[in-house]
Amino acid sequence: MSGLSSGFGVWNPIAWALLFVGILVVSFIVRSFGNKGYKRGTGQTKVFLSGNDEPETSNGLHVRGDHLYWGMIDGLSAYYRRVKAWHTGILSDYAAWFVGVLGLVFVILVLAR
Amino acid sequence: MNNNSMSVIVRTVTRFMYGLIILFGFYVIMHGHLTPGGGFQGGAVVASAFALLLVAFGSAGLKGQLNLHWLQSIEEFGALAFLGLAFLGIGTAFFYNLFANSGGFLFGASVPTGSNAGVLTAGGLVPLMNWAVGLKVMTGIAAVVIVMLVGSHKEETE
Amino acid sequence: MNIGNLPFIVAALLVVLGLYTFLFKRNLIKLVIGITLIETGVNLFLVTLGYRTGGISPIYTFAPEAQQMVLPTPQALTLTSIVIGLATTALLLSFAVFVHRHYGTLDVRKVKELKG
Amino acid sequence: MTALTLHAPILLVALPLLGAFATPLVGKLGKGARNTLIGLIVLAVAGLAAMLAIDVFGSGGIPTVYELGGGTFTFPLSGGQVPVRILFEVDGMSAFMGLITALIALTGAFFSFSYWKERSGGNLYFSLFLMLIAGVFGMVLTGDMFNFFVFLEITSIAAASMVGFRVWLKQSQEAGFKVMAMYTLSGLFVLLAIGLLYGQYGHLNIAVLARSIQGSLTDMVALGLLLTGLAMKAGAVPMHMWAPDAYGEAPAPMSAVLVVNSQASLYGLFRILFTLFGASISTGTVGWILIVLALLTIFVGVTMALIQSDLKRLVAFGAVSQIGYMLLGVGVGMAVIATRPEYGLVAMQGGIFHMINDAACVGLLFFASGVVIRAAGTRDLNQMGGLGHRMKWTSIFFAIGAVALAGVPPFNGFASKFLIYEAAFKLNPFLAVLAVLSSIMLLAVFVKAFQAAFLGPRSNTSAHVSDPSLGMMLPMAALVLVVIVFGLFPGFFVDHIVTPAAKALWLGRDAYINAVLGG
Amino acid sequence: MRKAILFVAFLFVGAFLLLGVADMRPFGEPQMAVMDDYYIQNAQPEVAVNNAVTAVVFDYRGFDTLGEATVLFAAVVGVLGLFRKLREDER
Repeated sequence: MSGLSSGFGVWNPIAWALLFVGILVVSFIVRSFGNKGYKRGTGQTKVFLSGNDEPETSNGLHVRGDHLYWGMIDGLSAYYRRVKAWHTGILSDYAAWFVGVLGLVFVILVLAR
Repeated sequence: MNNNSMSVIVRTVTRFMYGLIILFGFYVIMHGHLTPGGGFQGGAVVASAFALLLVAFGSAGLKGQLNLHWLQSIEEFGALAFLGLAFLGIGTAFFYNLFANSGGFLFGASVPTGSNAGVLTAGGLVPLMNWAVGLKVMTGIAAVVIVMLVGSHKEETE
Repeated sequence: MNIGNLPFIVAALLVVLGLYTFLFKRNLIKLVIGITLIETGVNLFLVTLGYRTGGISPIYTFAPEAQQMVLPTPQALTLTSIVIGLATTALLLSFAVFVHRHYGTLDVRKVKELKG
Repeated sequence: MTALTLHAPILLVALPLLGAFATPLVGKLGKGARNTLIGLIVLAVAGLAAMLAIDVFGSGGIPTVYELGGGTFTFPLSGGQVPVRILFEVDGMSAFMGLITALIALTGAFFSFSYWKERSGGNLYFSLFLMLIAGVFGMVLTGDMFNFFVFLEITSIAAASMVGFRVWLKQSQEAGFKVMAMYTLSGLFVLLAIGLLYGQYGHLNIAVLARSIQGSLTDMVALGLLLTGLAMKAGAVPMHMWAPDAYGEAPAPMSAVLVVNSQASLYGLFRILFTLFGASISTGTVGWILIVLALLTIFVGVTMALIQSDLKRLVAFGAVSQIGYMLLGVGVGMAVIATRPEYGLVAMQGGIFHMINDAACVGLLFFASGVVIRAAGTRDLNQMGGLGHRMKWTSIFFAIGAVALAGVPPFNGFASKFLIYEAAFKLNPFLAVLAVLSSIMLLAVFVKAFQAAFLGPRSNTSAHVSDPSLGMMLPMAALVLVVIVFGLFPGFFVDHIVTPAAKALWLGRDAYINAVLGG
Repeated sequence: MRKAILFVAFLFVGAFLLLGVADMRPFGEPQMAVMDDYYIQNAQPEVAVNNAVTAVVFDYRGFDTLGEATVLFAAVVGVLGLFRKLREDER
């Protein structure tokens, strides 16, 4: 009913969910073995920011969209430079890609005939 | 006073011609099942008369003569009428020509096979659909032309 | 390959010309003209498909007796295609008006706010 | 078979058209009357699509044929005759696409009631919406090539009008022009191809053409035109550039419908490749063309989504990349169709199952991003933040849609991608590796969007936002329900709706032809 | 450089289009016209009109015409929508 078999692999979301819940239960059990000596409102539960005090205002604390993955984008910069040059936003280029693919498809189809 | 109307010759000829053009358009729609033409062609002819008016007298000269809301309503009515005529035959199949060769008074006559002079009261739903489409096309194209002219003209003066 | 197919070739040539206009011209209005050229070529092609040598138009009103008639379907298809072309052209020109209103230019190379 | 089931295919097109024509007139009576009409019509359409699907899936692979204006013929036609009227031919794949369209039509219409309440031009908006729906239904149900083109053009014009509907935004006008121009270009080339086929074989019915196609040079030119034109309308890289413009600039509910429109073009492509040209092409070559397009689409779509800072455009590039997974699944199925190994059908199942999953997830994401953009007053991810504090439900919906689309178990996206991965791995391990890698990158993309928009401290911009009204929440909740149900019971849906659709394409060519022309 | 590549691709497309249409059946001699002959022969007895094209447009392929009317309607609605009166907050 809920299972999915591709002939070489099996995927059963219900079993997966049961397993997930089981792991959650186990992790809660493990967590309950932890130190119970923590007290709320003392230094023990304070946010640790490299040893500095927590800033009062929230300005600049938010990691904004472009701050994420800059390393990866930088690492792929050669690829991105090229692929950005594709996306010029000029209508003639859109049509040019269409014509290019059309020509290629014609050649392949006629050769394979 | 509008300065985008054309010269007096054009205006006079237009006054004389546009009635004839509209008449011809209605003729083309009416005889769509007998002679070349039909709803689309006739509707386009009538719309060209409106376009001629627009060119000759300018957008301001047309105020009060062609109401955009009316044009739009007539167009929707034409479209609904066409769809309704198509729905008429749904007892058999959608677009079934219910009236053809039925002998009824609404275009129910039969035509002799081969070359003939034409029977105006034949064709079943076809002449009715011609009229619906003709209404729709003439008002639709007229509305597009008027809106585009008035809309783009407004931009130039602003 | 058949030299008698010249009408087909002429229609296809019109399509190619329209494609050239669409690819290599800069003005948005000229791009629209290119599209209408392609469309005209396609319509012409459709009409030529229906021709039968020596055929008359498929209308029986006062038709000469015992003549063969050209095919009616391509004419119906062309009618549909023409109306569709009218609709697309009207919409494209309206968009061109608004592009000009917002960008102040009709140069296709300067209308590229949406890139990347 | 009851009369309603018999007429269901045509009613699916005619009712939305009726609504589209009547909406501007009824709208003059007031918004309540208009919304009632549209609500009734989309509900009726959804019911009819479900009825049709039950009927077709229960028929054991024999397509339903409906003759427009006929009543004189019984199908299949006996020897030598050809149908002279337009036929609707509904097989498993068509009925499946009908279900997808009905799902998005229903949720999109009800979402739009609230979304477009405060804006101008509501009557025209809903008229175009219903025409777009009617066009998509026509494309997926018709059995006639020219009729397919007509509906393709209806969707083109309605879609482009919708893209440019927010007249006051300059980008939306630019996108409208570009989309209309590209749609027209693809439509005209499709028409040219149909003309070529008509000139050769004197007919327009798909079944008749499929039986008579020879595979001459002219046929190959026609196939090339159809393949490229429809692939462009589906948004396959490198002809995808209009797609992010269109999805990004259209009003949010319409973006979801545009994705379904792209899928309908994809359906047309599959119909042409499998049914029309199935016997006269080298299937390996065409299959690999599809696979290469698919890989490019997947990879370029995902990597471009990663660098977007406009929320709507980011989701749009994600939607482009998902088209690639469908192409990949079906392309693998096509490439191996000659030998018909076991995994070919699995690939087809994956690709086709992904269509409905993609429609639900992308629809959900577009709805949620529309809500977010309206609440934040900006589309720039760099200026958002902290919206999750006050928009709890929206953020949960967005998160569910995002992880489901990225293929995280146990949601539905994983179920279909699982089938694609497994089958693609059997053909060539590289395909599966690239597909998995891109899925992971897609998750990264949505992590970025979620983090930037919903997380972070409360700020001035996020202090006054709130979850949208119930009218927008319920359609999103409905899509979430679809996502979760499809995710938890994929076996049921694959067995009952996906496999008949996949078999109709993969094995059903003869049944499709015989349903019209007899054995 | 890019323009040269584009021009070559364009030439390829044009050449294949011309080849494709030149390879068709001869002009003026439709090979399989079963459907069209049916229309020509049955326009008068079945639909009761003299004009076979109108019979095709409004009867045999009437649904295409409905689609075509819808296309025109969509264009009119689209153009009217573009030039519509906006609300104050939308300018």
